[in-house]
Amino acid sequence: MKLWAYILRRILILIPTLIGLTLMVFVIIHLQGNNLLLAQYLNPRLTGPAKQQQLEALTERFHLNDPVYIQYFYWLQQIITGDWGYTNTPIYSGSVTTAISLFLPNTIIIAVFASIIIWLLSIPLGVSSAVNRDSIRDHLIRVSSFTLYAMPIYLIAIALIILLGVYFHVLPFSGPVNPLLVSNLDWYKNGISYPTHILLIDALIHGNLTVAWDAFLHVIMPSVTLALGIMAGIIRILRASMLEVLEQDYIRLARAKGVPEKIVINLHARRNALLPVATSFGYTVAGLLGGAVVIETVFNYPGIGYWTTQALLVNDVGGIMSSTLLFGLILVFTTLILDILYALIDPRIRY
Amino acid sequence: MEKRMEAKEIEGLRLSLVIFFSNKTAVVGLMIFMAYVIDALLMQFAPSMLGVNNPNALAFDYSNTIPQPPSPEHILGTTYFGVDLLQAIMQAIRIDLGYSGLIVISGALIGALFGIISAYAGGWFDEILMRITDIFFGIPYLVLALGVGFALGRTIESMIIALIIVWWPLYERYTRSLTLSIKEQTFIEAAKASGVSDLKIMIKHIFPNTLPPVLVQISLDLGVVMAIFATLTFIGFLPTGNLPELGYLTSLGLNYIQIAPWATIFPGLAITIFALAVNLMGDGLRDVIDPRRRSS
Amino acid sequence: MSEGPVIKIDDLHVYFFTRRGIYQALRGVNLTLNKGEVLGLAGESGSGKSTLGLAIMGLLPRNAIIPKGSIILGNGTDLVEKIRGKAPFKKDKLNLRKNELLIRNLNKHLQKIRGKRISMVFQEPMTALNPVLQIGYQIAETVLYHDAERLIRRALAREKVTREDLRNMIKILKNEGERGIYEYALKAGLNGIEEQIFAIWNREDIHEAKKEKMIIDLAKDKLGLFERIGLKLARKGMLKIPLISRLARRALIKEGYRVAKELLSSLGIPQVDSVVKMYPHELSGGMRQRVVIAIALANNPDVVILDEPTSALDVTIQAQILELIRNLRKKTNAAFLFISHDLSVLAEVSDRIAIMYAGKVMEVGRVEQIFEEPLHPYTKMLLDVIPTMEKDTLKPAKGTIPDARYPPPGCPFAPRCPFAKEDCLKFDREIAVTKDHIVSCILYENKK
Amino acid sequence: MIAAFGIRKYFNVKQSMLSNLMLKAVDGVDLKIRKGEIFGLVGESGSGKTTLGRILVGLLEPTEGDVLFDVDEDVTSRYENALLKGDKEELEALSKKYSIFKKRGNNRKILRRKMNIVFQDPYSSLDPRMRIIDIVKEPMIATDYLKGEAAEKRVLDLLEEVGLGKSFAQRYPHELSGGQRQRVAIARALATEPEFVVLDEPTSALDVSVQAQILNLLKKLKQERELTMLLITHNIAVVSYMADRVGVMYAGKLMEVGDKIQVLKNPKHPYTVSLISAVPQPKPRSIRQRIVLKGEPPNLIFLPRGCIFHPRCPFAFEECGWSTDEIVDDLSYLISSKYYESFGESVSIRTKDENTIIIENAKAELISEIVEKEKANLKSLTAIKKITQEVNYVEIKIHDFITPELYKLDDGRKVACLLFRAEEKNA
Repeated sequence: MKLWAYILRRILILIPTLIGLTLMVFVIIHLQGNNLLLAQYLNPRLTGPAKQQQLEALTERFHLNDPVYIQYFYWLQQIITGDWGYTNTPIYSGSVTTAISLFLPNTIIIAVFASIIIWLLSIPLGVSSAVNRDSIRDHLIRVSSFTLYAMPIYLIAIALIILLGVYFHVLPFSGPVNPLLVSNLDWYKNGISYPTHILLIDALIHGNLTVAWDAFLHVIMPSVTLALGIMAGIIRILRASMLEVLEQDYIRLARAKGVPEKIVINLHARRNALLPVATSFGYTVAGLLGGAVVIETVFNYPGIGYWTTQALLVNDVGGIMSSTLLFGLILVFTTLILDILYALIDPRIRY
Repeated sequence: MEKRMEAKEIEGLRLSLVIFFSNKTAVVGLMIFMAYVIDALLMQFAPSMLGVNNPNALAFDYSNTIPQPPSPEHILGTTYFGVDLLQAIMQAIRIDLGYSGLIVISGALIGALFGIISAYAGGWFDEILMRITDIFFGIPYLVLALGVGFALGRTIESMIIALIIVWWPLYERYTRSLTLSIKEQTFIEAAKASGVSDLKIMIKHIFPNTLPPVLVQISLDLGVVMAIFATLTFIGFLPTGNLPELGYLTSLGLNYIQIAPWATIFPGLAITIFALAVNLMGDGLRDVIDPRRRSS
Repeated sequence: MSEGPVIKIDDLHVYFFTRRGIYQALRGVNLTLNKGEVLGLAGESGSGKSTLGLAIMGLLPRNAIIPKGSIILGNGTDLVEKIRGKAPFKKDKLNLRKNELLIRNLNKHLQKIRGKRISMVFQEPMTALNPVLQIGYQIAETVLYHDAERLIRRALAREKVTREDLRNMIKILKNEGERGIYEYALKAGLNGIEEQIFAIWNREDIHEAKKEKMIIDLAKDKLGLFERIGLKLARKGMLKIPLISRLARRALIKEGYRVAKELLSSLGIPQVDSVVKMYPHELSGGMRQRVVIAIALANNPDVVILDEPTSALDVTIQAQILELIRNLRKKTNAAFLFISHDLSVLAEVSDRIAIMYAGKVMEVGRVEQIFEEPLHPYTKMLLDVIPTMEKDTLKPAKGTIPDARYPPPGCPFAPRCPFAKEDCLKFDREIAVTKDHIVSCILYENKK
Repeated sequence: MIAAFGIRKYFNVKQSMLSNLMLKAVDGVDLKIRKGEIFGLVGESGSGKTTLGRILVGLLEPTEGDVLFDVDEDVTSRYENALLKGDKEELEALSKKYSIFKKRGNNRKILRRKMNIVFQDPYSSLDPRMRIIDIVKEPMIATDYLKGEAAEKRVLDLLEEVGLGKSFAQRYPHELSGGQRQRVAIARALATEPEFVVLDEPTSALDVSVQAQILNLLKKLKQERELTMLLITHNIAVVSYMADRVGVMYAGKLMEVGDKIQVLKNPKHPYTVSLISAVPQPKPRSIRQRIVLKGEPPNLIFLPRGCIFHPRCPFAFEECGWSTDEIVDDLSYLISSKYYESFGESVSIRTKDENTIIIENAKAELISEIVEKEKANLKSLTAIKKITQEVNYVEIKIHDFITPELYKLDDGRKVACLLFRAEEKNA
């Protein structure tokens, strides 16, 4: 199959998935009648008659008196045009889209740092664990990856906080930055930095290296925690697939050719062993996003996840529903991109 | 030749046991797992034997609410509101293990049912199920559980339902792929040629052959689901009150992490050790069903 | 034909340790492979024939031990010296981890020999090639890791050669034959060009005029900038330094692709220019097997082990591969060890045949001897069970091959043998009935 | 006994969402197997023999065509006549009565009793989680043939009969060797006293000595029970030992059908000839005509037109189905390689339409001369009908082609090759 045909097919498959995704969120909203939908679009700042007026307007706009499937299309239209309703949480109150633009960058920066750590560490660890099967090193890697895989991610966070934060005081573990450093800056207000909303980058833009360094230190613990939680799974898959690949005929042939063992491992075996890891990219991204919810809560890091849990605590529909939808969309599109990249790497996928 | 048959090699069940017990870490895992199960059973049927009156509620001691370090009186110390940690953890194991067992097994049953049917029947049914599970895989499960649970109302029942809804697609995919590979084997065709009906083939041939790997998966997932369960209560999904639950216990201790780290460490360890144990056990079980391991 | 042995196997034992017991795969194998011959190795599954091939290559799994015996190459190297009798035991159990290190050590030791002096073709062409690497690369690296010099030489010679040189060489080729080219190339400092000329000249599918044009075009085929830098680095021995070595290796691999094209077209593969850039899944089984054979021949080895090279192929494709092997035998001076369960296949290609059963060699002889005057009852049975139109019934021996964990004493075939005597349980010798016909059966003890 | 008419089986190959291609596994096969005979179906992998076997026991439904079971000459000839006349009612009526695909409910169970199949791989054809006794019992229970103790007693008898002994009943498949498993599979296939058994490569996973044991067992069973068998195999030696009649398949079509001795000793179809000559013989240094076929079997999605074997056929001639593309390939090889000297670089060649090729900057005389010279080597050139010189190009017209059918020869065999078209007319 031609590559473009594969990509086209992959995009076409996306359509039912997207419909299903939105449908599911819509069904969730409707499980309790129209209340949740109304609550999501009701501006929390309104009171009295203005609120009543908006309620009526919303009933009109979403055709709430019509059959449910019609309501879905009006709701979908609303979502597509970018109007996601309102949120009212202790950390932010206002339109969902603004909330996302403020919180998403922070989640992205943690996820990116975590991904870098994952890719730098998990491949060599997984490979060397498989190659030195049953050695002390293998046992160590296996048991620690088992443990990390088994632990709920918030416990990894707490363990790191106790170890690095409480006992050794080497790293900060709460919030995005030391509040004292940013209290007087004109580009940082109410916990939000400008223009990109990513403190680390904004600080660099404004040339404030002290703040940038501090922001960087604050990112380390959350991203390391996230990385540790997800790495464990990757190491396990990689080790298993590496062990399987090492038994394959083509590895035997590579050895029979007299190719040095280092090349056999690092080229012949590793490239094949990484394929199942690449297929599980989707899970990795899902893990990153799901983990971010917990991590940001534990570290009080103002990302989408933190916002979600804050929304949960005050029963804010807008926050919960929008983040469910948002995470879904992010995941669906990243898997799409990763699948296409994967097709570029593996010659067999295109048949 | 007959003689060789008499001097019979280790076969079947005995071989399985030999393989499992030759994996030391798996045996340790099994022992820990059994300890948790026994604790949960005792707590369910004879809580008084463990010195607990009401296994469903934490026994607060308002006389000294600040967490105390481990002492002969409180072997693992106490946590906020003066709860004895050892007792609380023993209570919590019943709740966590019971509910995660319920979630995993129901998820597995639903998933296996759909998985077998969709892979065996193929066609549009399969296609639709594939798309449906795609959607479930399209949202991080923690977030989905949050969303579903929230919409159903923040109670423990809705949390369980939410987790089952999140969990069955995993089993659907897994049994589907297992069934597809079993379907390739010619004994299925042989059964068809012998006149066995499709329903019977699914029940008599496919289901028993998917069972062992699914059981292994269940044992591995017990730990994962317990972790998610604890995570959800930890981030405050449930208005917990005095529910003895490991995630809740950790969050109770978290406020005192600087002065009383044990209040966080012990409940955390209780989860970690369990999850590690089922993983080790599952790994050993996987060796047992792995034909390559069997023959080596 | 026989100019002395290239491989001499002496009393070779190979055991595998498993949970279910110790499998005695080879129990005292004696065999010689002579220069330039095709030795057919026949046997049913469980006879140890594949283990023998793998033992020669040193490609043993981690639970294998070699308690005694030797495999000696023509120049006197003992291939199994590094692991013979060295298996690490803990009480009665083999320490797998330590044994694996031992085998890894053996691998390292044999790395320079494998693919260079001995090479192997496996049964399953569908799985023997790495699915994510290009065909050309998989051939090229075989040359690269054994004879990087050759690649450098080739590229530099082409860089230096002029049209005038090539015209002269064609003239020499026509008048004096291949000999003259070597001398010319040596004199002009162009060695490395001659094999490229021969590769074109010996092709059968194109006309002489086209060949001449292609040869002269070699002078046009100059190196790119990066290749030139890469080669320079490679020549200075910079293949060990990271990053720099990449550049050098890339240049060498590129030259290796040319070698691959030459090899493949000599094995009858059309459109090699596109084939070298393909991935294995784009080729059919027969094509892949040719690629694997090309890999095996890339460094002009002394010994090629063919482990059931045609068993996974269809009859018409099998015929093509057998034809290819027959031709190769004439063209190269390598010795072939052809392992197969199919006696008829061996009859087509072998000079001599060895029959194995339960880890031992039952009979060795020239191919006519084995087929026309088989001696061992097992060989006779094997010939009797080949189904044909003329036969009314087939006469297989009763029972099955003995359990490799509890092999019977003496002759392993005795429990199934219609001529078995009591002494068979004690008999364990090889008898040379004639100089080149050896059988291990008590029936011939007094007949030699 | 069993008769298949015009069987076609196409599989969908998902290429992309936009185009759906068909893999033609079986492409128009007629086959009759007589009562009590062993019919050997030979072919290489991908020839469709296994698919055909599965259709004959009703495991697969054909895309087109029908299989009638338990019929005699009379019925088949009625069906054939109806086919010729296009008598839909008659076809419908016969099909309703005899077709294996139209049986429902109890009739289906009875049909299932009467036919069964033995598979190639004895390792995957027995459910690893069932005991031997349950495996062999299964067809009896499923078709209500026997139940309870009677069934169990029959299992024990069957195990004795296939040479295993009663002690095997309680074992699991993994405790058995390959040969023993295949015996179990045979016992299962015979459990309901079937009349027709398909043997799909029954011995190709086994060693030669075990193969001999199984073949002997099958021969014995056939004689004792008057079984009708379809033996599917790629191993011509096995067919030559076992079969009474032989059919040779290539790329989904039957190439030659006839008595075993005729087909194997004196093959007519060029494919059969080369196939048999490719089989290695256990006679070293025997001098025989060896035809090594070039190339590989065709892609089953894009089959060659005309006779599907023509691209590899050593005897192909003008009407075999050559396409302009094939001729262009060969001509451009001649022009750019073999006769490079005479042409130089400026000649270009292309297909104009289905019957026309155009060569620019060349002389017609030279081309005709070369074509004459090379015809013997490059069979595609035989299809060139006319070479004409136009102003600045050469136009080549090619012959029309004929698709061969199975032509009946004097000795009763059928051959799908144009070389034997005339013989049929005489016959």
